[in-house]
Formats: sequence, C-alpha cells, structure tokens
Amino acid sequence: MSHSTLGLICLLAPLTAFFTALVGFRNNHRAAMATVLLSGLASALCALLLLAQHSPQPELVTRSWIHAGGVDIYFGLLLDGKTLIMGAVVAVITLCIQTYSLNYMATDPGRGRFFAFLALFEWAMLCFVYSPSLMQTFVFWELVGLASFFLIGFWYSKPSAVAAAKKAFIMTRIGDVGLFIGLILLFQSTHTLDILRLNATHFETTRIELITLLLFVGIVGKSAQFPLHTWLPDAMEGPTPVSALLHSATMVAAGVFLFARFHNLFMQAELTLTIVLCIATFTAVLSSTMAMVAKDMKRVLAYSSISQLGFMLMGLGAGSLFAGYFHLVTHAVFKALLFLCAGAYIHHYETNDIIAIGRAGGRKLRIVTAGLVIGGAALAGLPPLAGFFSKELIIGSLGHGHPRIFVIGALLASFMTAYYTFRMIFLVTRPNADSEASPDQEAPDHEADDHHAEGSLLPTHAPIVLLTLGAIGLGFLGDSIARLLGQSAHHPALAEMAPAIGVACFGVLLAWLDFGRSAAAQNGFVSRMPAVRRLFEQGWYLDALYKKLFVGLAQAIAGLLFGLENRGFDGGADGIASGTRAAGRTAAKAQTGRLQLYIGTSILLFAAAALYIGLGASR
Amino acid sequence: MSDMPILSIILLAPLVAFLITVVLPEAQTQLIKIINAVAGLTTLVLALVVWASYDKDLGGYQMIEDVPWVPDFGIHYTVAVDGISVVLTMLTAIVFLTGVLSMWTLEKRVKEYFAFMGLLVFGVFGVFISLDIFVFFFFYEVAVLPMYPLIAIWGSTRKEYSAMKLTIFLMVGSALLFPGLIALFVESGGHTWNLVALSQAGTFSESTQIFIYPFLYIGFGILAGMWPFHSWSPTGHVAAPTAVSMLHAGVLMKLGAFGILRIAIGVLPLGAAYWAPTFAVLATIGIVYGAFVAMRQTDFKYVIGFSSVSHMGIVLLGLNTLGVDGVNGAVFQMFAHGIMTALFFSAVGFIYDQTHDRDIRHFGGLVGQIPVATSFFILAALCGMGVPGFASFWAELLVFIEAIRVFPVLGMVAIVGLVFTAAYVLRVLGLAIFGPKNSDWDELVEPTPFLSIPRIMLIAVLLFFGFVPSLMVDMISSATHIFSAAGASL
Amino acid sequence: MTLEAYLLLALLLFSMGLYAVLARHNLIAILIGVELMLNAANINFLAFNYFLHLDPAMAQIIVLFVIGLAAAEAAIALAIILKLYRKHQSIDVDAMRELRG
Amino acid sequence: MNIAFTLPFAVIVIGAFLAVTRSNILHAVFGLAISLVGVAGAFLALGSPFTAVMEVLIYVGGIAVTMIFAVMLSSVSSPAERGGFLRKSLAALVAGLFLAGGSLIIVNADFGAGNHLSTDAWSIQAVGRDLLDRFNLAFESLSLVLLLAIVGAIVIVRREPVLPADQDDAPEEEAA
Repeated sequence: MSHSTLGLICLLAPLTAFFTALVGFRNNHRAAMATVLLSGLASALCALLLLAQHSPQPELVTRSWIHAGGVDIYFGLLLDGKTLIMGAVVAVITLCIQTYSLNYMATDPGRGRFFAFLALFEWAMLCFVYSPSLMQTFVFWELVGLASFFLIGFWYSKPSAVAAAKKAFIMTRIGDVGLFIGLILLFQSTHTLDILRLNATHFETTRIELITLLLFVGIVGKSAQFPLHTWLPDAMEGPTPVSALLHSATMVAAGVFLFARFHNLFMQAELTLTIVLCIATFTAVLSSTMAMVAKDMKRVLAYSSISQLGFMLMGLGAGSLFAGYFHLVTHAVFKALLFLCAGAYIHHYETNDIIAIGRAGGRKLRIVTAGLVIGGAALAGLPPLAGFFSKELIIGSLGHGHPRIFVIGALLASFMTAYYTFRMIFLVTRPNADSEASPDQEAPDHEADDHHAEGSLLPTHAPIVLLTLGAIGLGFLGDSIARLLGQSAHHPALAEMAPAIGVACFGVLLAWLDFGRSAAAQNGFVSRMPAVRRLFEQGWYLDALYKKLFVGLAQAIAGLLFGLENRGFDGGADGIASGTRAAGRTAAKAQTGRLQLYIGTSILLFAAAALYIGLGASR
Repeated sequence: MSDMPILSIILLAPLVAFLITVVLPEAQTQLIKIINAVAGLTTLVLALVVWASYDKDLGGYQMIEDVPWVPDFGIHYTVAVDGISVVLTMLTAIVFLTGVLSMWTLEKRVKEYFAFMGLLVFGVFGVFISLDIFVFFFFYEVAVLPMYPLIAIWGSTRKEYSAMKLTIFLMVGSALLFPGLIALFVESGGHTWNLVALSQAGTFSESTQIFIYPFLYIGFGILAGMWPFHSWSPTGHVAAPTAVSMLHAGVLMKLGAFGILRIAIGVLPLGAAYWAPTFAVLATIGIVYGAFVAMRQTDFKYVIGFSSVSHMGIVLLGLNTLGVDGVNGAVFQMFAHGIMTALFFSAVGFIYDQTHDRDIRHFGGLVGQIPVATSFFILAALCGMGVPGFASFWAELLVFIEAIRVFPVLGMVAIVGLVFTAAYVLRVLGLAIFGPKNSDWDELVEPTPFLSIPRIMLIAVLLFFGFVPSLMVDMISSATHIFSAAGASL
Repeated sequence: MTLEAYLLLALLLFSMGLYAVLARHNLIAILIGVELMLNAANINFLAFNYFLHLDPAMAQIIVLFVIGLAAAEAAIALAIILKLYRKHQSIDVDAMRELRG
Repeated sequence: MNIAFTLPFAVIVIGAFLAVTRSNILHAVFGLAISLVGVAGAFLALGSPFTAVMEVLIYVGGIAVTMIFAVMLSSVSSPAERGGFLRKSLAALVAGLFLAGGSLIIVNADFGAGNHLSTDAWSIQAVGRDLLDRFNLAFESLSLVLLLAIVGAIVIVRREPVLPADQDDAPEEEAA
C-alpha cells in the first residue's frame, strides 16, 4: 500500500469509528467498543508501517480546503521523522488505553459513548500530528481540546467533573487565542502556513519574537505550563484511562510537539527562548513541590506531568530538538504506564488515596506493582530506564551556554521528582500502620473477594506489560530516533551525567529514609513544616488567586454590563417609550372627536395654502 | 441555464402558500402545514438549482429578470443573484423549511400563523434577490412587519412589550433608511433605482457619500443587531415562538447585514471607507459586550439572543474591514450563524414546548434524560464557540485574518472575545445540560424521528460546510472580488 | 359667458356645500353638503373642457364616473347613517364622538 | 347676460340655499333636488346634454329619493338644533373665507380661455366609444365599486340575527 493510503486509513479509521459508535451503536455498547478497538488497531498498525517504511525525504499529500481572496488553506498529511514517531506513539498508546478501558469501563453505563470519544480524540490527535500546515494544526489543536472536554467531563452528573472540563477548555482556550493571533501574524508576514516552508524562512528579529511568543502562549495553555497549569490537576476528574491518554502522549504533549515542529522558528528568537527556559524551569520546580505533598495518586502523577512537560520545553528551549523530543516520547510511555497502574489500584480499591491503597494491600497486585516501580524509576531518571537517557540529554543540553540557574533548577526538579515518585512507591508497597500519615479515607477491604475480576484480567495487564517493556527498552532507541529526526545523538560523558544521577539517587535515598525503611514515620520532610506543606498542598494558592482575580473580574464586568444592558439600554429604550406615551396623552387632548371641527380646520389650512400658492402664482 | 424565471418562482412560492393558507378554512390545519412545507421544499430545491446553475467563474449578477413597475419614477421589478444572494437565498430556504417542520405541533391559530410566516419569507426572499433599491425597501418592510403579530400573538414572556419594542426599533431603522434611500435616488439624478447603475463609480461625490452612509449603515445596522442599537433583538428572540425566532435570528437579522453590504457599502464605497474605523469599533464592542452579557443571563433564549449580538458583531466587523477575506468571512458567518441560531432555537423550542420553562438554573443533567434532544443543543453550542468542523469556524477565521490586517487592535480584542464566548456557552452546558440529574424532568420525551428531521438537516448543513468550506467560499468570493485583497486602504 | 363665470358659480356652490358640512348637526344634511360639493366639481370639469379645447369626451366621462361614485358613496353613507341611528337613536353628528382623545 | 347661464345659476343658488338652511331635513332634500336640476341646466349650457340627463336621472331620481327613504326610516326629520349660532357663524366664516380666497384666485388667474368648443365634437357616440375602449378598465372597476357598495350597504344595515346563547344569558343579566 502506498504511503498516502496508509496515512488515510490511519486518520479516517478513528473518525469512522466515532460516528459509528456514537450514532450507529448508541444502544449497543459491545458493538461500539469493538468498532473503536478495531479502528485503534488499524491506526496503530498503519502508523507503525509508515514508521517502518520511512523515507529520508518528507512526503506531502494535500487537498485544498479554502482558496479565496488572500487565503489558501489545505488539508493533508506530512510524513517526516517528527510526525512519524509521534504518530506511532500516539496510535500505540491510544490502542493500549483502549484495550485497558475494556475492563476499566466494563460496568459503566456510558461506555459506548466513552469509546466513541476516545476515537474522536485519537482522530483529532493524529490529524494534528500529521498536519502539514499550521492551519490544520490549529484546527485539530482545537478539536483535541474539544474531545478532551467531553472526556474530562465524561461523568457529566458530577458537578466537579463538569467544572473541571469547563476549566480545562477555557484555560487552554486562553492559550489558543495567543496561538491564533500568532498564526494570523505569521500568515501575514510570510503568506504561507506550510510547516516546511515556514521552517525554512528567516525573519527580521522583532517580528519573530512577537510571533513565537504568541505561539508559546498557546503551548503554555495546552501543555499546562505556569501560569496556565491549574487546569491539569483538576482534569483528573475524568476516568483514569482518560488521564492516561490526555496527560501522557496526547493532549498535553501537543504543545511540546508544536514547539518541536517549529523548532527552527523558535531558534531565531533569542528573547522567546529565554522566556521559554524561565517558564519551563519554574514550572518544573513549582509543580514538583506540589507533587511532594499530594495524597491523591492521580494528582501526584498530574503534577509530575506538568513538571516533565517543563523538562521537555527546557530541552527544546535550550536548543536541543533531540533531547526534548526524546523525552516527549519516553515520557509518553512511562507516564501512560504509571497512570494505567494507578487506574488499576483505584479501580481495585476504590480510592485515590495513596496511603489507603498501601494499607489495603496495594502490593498484592503484583504485575501492577511491578509496572508502578519500573515506571516510577523511569520517571525518577534512574539508569538504565527510558527516562534516564532523555533527562540526561536535557540536563546536558542546558549545560552549554546557558546560565547556571537553569541547570540548578533542573537538578532541583529532578531531585524532587525522584523523591515524590519513590514516596508514592514506598507508600504503596511498604505500608506502615504505625506511621504518622493518615489517609483521607479508608479503603474498603478487598482481601479475598475479587468481585472486580469481571472476565479476564488480560485487557488490564497486557497494556501494562507492554508499556513496562517500553519503559525499560525505549531508552536504547535514542540513536534511531535521532536519525529519524535528522539529528546526531549526543552521548554525554559519565562525568557530565554524574550530578543528575547523584541528585536522583539522593532523592530516592531521602524517600527511603522518610517512607521506605521499616521504622519510617512516613511523614516527609516537607510535611514537618506545616506552613510549607499547606502552601504546596494548595498549589501555591494560585487557583484561589485566579478565582478571585480573573474569574471574579470577568464576572464583575459581566455583571456591570448586564446592569448596563438592563438599566441603560433597555431602560433607555423604555424611557423613550414612556416619554412618547406621555406626549401622546397630552396631544390626545386636542382630539375633541368633533368631526366638523376637524374638517373645518383642515379646509381652512388647505384654503390658506391654496390662497398663498394661487396669489403667488398670479403675481 | 434555462429561461424559466426561477428567481420569481422562488419569490412567489411563499406568497402562493400565503394565499392558499388565507383561503383555506381554519380547521384544515394539517393541510395548511403540508402546503407550507411543500412551499419550503420548493424554495429549497430551487435554491439548490440556482446554486448549481450560477456560473461562479463568470461572477456578477445572473438570471436577471427585469419588468418596469412604476416607470415614471424609474422603479423596476428587477431580480438577479450574485454569489452573496445565492448563499443567502439558500439560507432562507433552509430556515423556512426547517422552521415549518419545527412548528409541526403548533395548535394555536395555525392558519394565521403560517400566513404571516409565508408573508415574512416572501419579503425576505424579495430583499435578497432584488436589484432595485425601491423594490428592495418594499420587500424589506414586507419582511419586517409580520414580526409584530407573530410575536404578539404566539409569543411568550412579555410578548406585547417585546413585539412593540421590536417594531419601534425597526421602524426607527426604516425612518433612517428611507431618507437615505431617497437621497440616493435624488442625488443620482432621479432616473433610476437600479443598484448596478447607482454603484457606478462617480455617481456620488465623496462628501455626499460620507453624509448619506451613516443613515444607511445605522438604518440597516439596527436590524442587524448592531451595538448599541441591539436591545430589541434579545427581547424579541425571547418572546417569539420557535420558528419565528429561527427566522428572526436566522434570516431577518441577515437582511440588515445584507443591506449594509449591498447598498451602503456597494453604492457608497468612499463613505464606507471613511466610516469603517468608527463602525468597526462599535462592532468589536458588540462582540465582547454580547459575550459578557450572555454570561449573566439565566434564560436559555436570552443567552442565545446575546450570543447573536456577539456573532453579528463578527459579521459587522468583517464587513467593515472592506477587504475581500473579511467580507467573505462576514457573508459566510451570516450563513453559518443563520443555520446555527435556527438550530439553537429549534433545540430550545423543543425543550420549552414540553417544560414551559427556560431558566437554565432549573435544569440539570438533561443529557441523561433526553440525549438526542440535548445533543442538538450541544452541537449548536459547539458551533457557537467556533469549534473547527463547524461552518462558523471558517467564517470567524476569515474575518479575524482580515481584521488583524486592517485593525490589529480591534482584531485582537475580538479574538480575545472568543474566550468569553466559550465561557458563557460552557456555563449553559454545565448548568443545564450536564450536572446532576433533576428528577423534575423525568417525564420529558425525545423528539420523534419526524421532529428530528429539521434539526438533523441544520446540523448536516453546519457540518457539511465545516468540512467542505471551499464550496461556500468559492461561491461568495465570486461576488466579493470588487473588494481589495489587501483590505481597506487606511 | 366666460369660463370665470362658471368657475365662480362652482365655487359658490362648493362654499355652500362646505357651510352645510360644517354647520349642520344632521348627518343627512352633511351628506347633502357633500353632494353639493361634488356637483361643484363636476361643473368645473365641464367648464374647463368646454372653454379650453381639451379632449372632447374626457370631461363628460369623468363627470359620469363622479356621478357613479357619488351614487355608491351615498348608498354606503346612508347605510351607515341608518346603522348609527339604530345604535344611538340619533343621527346628530355630535353624538358620535368616539374618536375623542 | 345670457339666459342659458343666469337661469341655471338662479336655480342652483336658490336650491342650494334651501338645502343648506332648512332645518326640516325633508325640505333640505327637496332643495338639493332643485339645485341639482339647476346643475343639469348648467351642463346643458356647457354643451353636454348626455351628462345633463344622467345628472337628473341619477341624482334627482336616485340619490335624492334614497335620502328621502333614509329620512323616513330614521324617523328623525329635524333634530333639535342646539348651540346653533356660534357654530353657524364659524362655518359661515370658513366657507366665506374659502369663497373669497377662491374668487381671488379665479379672478387673478389667466386661463387663456376664449372661444367656445363646437358642440358637434361632444357626440354621445364618442363618449360611448371612449367609455368602452379607452376607459374600459375604469368603467369596469366603477361597476365593481357600485356592486360592492350595494352589497356593502345591505350588509351594513342588515339586522344581526339574535343568537340563542344571548337569550340564555339575558335573564341572568336582568337578575343582576
């Protein structure tokens, strides 16, 4: 099969599945799920085949969308190294998560709808990834946001889920506005939105600073960077597979992918790069601190997602396309793994609380626990797992010609990552009933009765095993990825790697001392400082601040204008109306109802006019 | 192209339906509905024929029919279509048909209702296809007048007040328009009302244009829901019955925008260039203002009413850019918004017919009880947010591209308005459609397949042009090439 | 005789009709005034045509039409007067003041 | 002074004076009839015998008689004239002003009139031909108007049938 056919199958299969599942099999969950699963399989196979047949030259398949006036917009597929890798990652991880959801969502009454929206999400994400033009990128960027809105708010009867979905949509839309304006400005200065052409363009400096900064605003929104990061932890209201999908390989990765896509443009803008580095580093540190105290397993992972996205942007911003991109791929795999493991615990013990899971005997789920440990180690950057290689590369790239502060920030974040990851692992695997830590809620006891074992556990375990293998092995594929990207892989020397490995090990050690050893109080060093703990737990009070400041402001303006509308415009119109009525009442008094008076008056006036005209004419 | 006077047939179809409806006895409600549906279907089929047979490469006015009416004053019955008219004729036909189908369950004074509706549609078609300004104005008034009885008799929620307010506002608009149009006739030498002749460069001096233009712009702008003369429109939307809201927001407001484009800008380009920055500011205020006010409304229809103010602001902003992309986008937005609001009101009307309640705070979790009916509403809401895949996305995109080029600051403000648009749409969805189930509404039933037909048609149109926007843009741009590709020279 | 003479005659007739319309209470009397005024107009038509060399048949036809219309008008007016009389038991114009503001 | 002018003049003015001043409405109608005969005379003097005949037939024979019927039917031939003087003098003032102004215009205007038209051209044939040819549409419309007027007049004066429902309600109203 030709490349364009493969690409089309890869893109169209999920869309078809979405419509079939949503409209055709509305009341037949089994058929809907089967359709979606098959389409996911087809997409994944096509994406992998495309990757395998990759040719060094980028391929382009396009169809015109709008061609009028000064606008020429087309739809198509761009097949080059970046899109092929990302497409394969997206398709495979989506397939894993769809398989996993078979068990996870087995009893949910809305499972048909759930699978349909998974398919929609996959479609939007794949079209986004393979997009050859910034316009198409933007279209599907928006659609990814839309699909995520429906997935996060999947349990629509929970007000918190609806609120989280709304928050996610609006906060990413704030970013989208930036991206949109950037897009239009870019279009105006280059008259093209073609990604390949744009990347080959050179700009005069000030213009590109503005454009890239606006693009970066979009990335900040989508990839949940400071200050628009607060939607991501709330988005955990969705079902866990959704979190696994959204916060590993897809939605949030879209921002980073966009950065990688336009890496050449960003490299021309010095100022923007500095801002990117600052924000990324700050975000990585900030969200790590929040992860250190979170008790909700999904929240820990959510904060860690934010911080890892910061790492990726650090790598890209430091100028190393390969480092950032590599971390994007590896993170996609091990974060998906971690979320799936978390989902397995949550599903089994019906609680999100780490401590409660540990007390209830979390480690008894052996395969899941193994996945959690390996994924966590990868996240912490322990050699020789996937996260180690990519994180090393990022820290290595920061070392060249950038202020020390960024390296220090990265190391600090790296240390905290190792600490909170192993805090989570130890709390699950080595529960200590005498510890000071207390769970928010006790997990129901599921010692023996396995009423959750609906059918086979294979759909749950197969993806976990597959992703575990990925988390172990992917790090060694760095050279091939670099080749696909057209970059040369840089292998840092052991001396360069030493500090990073050191802080990671230190983090693990500290976690062991605080939580792991049998006499541990299981009360982290942060928790011993109540003020700091509260600060971290409340997410540095940013949410509350935003709520007061922006939401309050918007509502105040809305209220003001609402009053203006009711009292000003409507009132004004009504005032004019009542004034007219009063005038009419006064004027009506002149109406005596005497017919002859009317006739006489009119005749008199008419006669006067006639006389005036007649005499005037005769003169 | 055939010699059949196809445009006149489109124009006459609703009139014939009106006459038959008037003659038929009161009790024949089913027959009356069927006759109006047939008229709607006829116009839709003919509008498709017009679309297909219009030669886009040739452009300009085609299928011209010209009959002298009052020769002493140069008044001719002249009808013709260009790319813009083709699009709007199609819009009217779609909304007419779906409007009739949406009101299939009406029982109160069916005969009079459909009679007025036929008259209204007759006027709307007349406006979209006439080339003679006098005839244009005649049809314009024919279209506007039936609104009063339609709202005052079949409406709800302060219906007399709303009907009166609407009529007064529109009459004020006409009062501005009429002298403006007469001035056009007199200033041009008093020979002709023909648009093409009047549009010839050099007919009016620049100072004349600058003087007359605001009369026409504001006169038409009032009907287009132009800020700050918009306040009739939300109250009117709210009070009107479903199909009237559909026609009103879907088509009637477009008459105003169409008048601005065809007459004000078409005949007075220099005046338009002079006033464009001023009116662009008002349009932008309208966009943001509508979104903010919609955020605080508690009535479904008020939210939609103010969203119309906001969306029509986008149309007006596009027109005021005077650039080809902006005008393309504005016309596209007229079409997309027409279909979208029709869908909105159709969906809300369905819920209201059953519950007799429109306060969004009283609802909750409706999607669990009537998923099909609410999914129509959700789709309309998504279109309102400008989500890609729906027609309005492209329309807004084109407008914003041009707006940023011509008025960078206003363009950015308008784009930021999108965030607030999302905020108020999601607020409604979150409160009424999602959220905890409210068992008060357990009794609600889904629409029958027959009642779903009009809504599905509207959705299909929105999605179709969302995925294949080039069809629409090609058609529109065959008429907009007169505008400079680089925007207004300011 | 001259045109002016006929015109003055017609004007006099018209003024008398006007007086009747303005001064009388009785609706039928008012109607009589209207008829006088119509006839004054008729005289004018014929006089102008007779003296000014216009189309020979035109004035006569107009006069015929006016007479025809006057007949119709009288019929309707009398019908209305009868109806009003039944309603108010009076045909005094002062009794019909429903348009009073 | 021309007898063809003065005789109709006198008849018209006397008739009109009667029609306008008599308070007995029957007398007024007779005055109207006399005045109209005078008008017919003026038509004759203006060389149009056909219209003169029509005038007498329709006005005197039709309208005046109908008025007499109406007067008989309404059985109020002379309502009491109240507050007469002010009203009459005001009306007279208006009419007088009108007369004065009109005369002023007529006397001052230059019509360029002179010789008479030969009455040969005023043939009834020409009138008849024109009526059915040039003014065909107006003629037909007029007939329609007359028809409608007759039907309308009948509808207006028709006594409305008393509905049974009203009879049911009537005793209650009386009781109340």
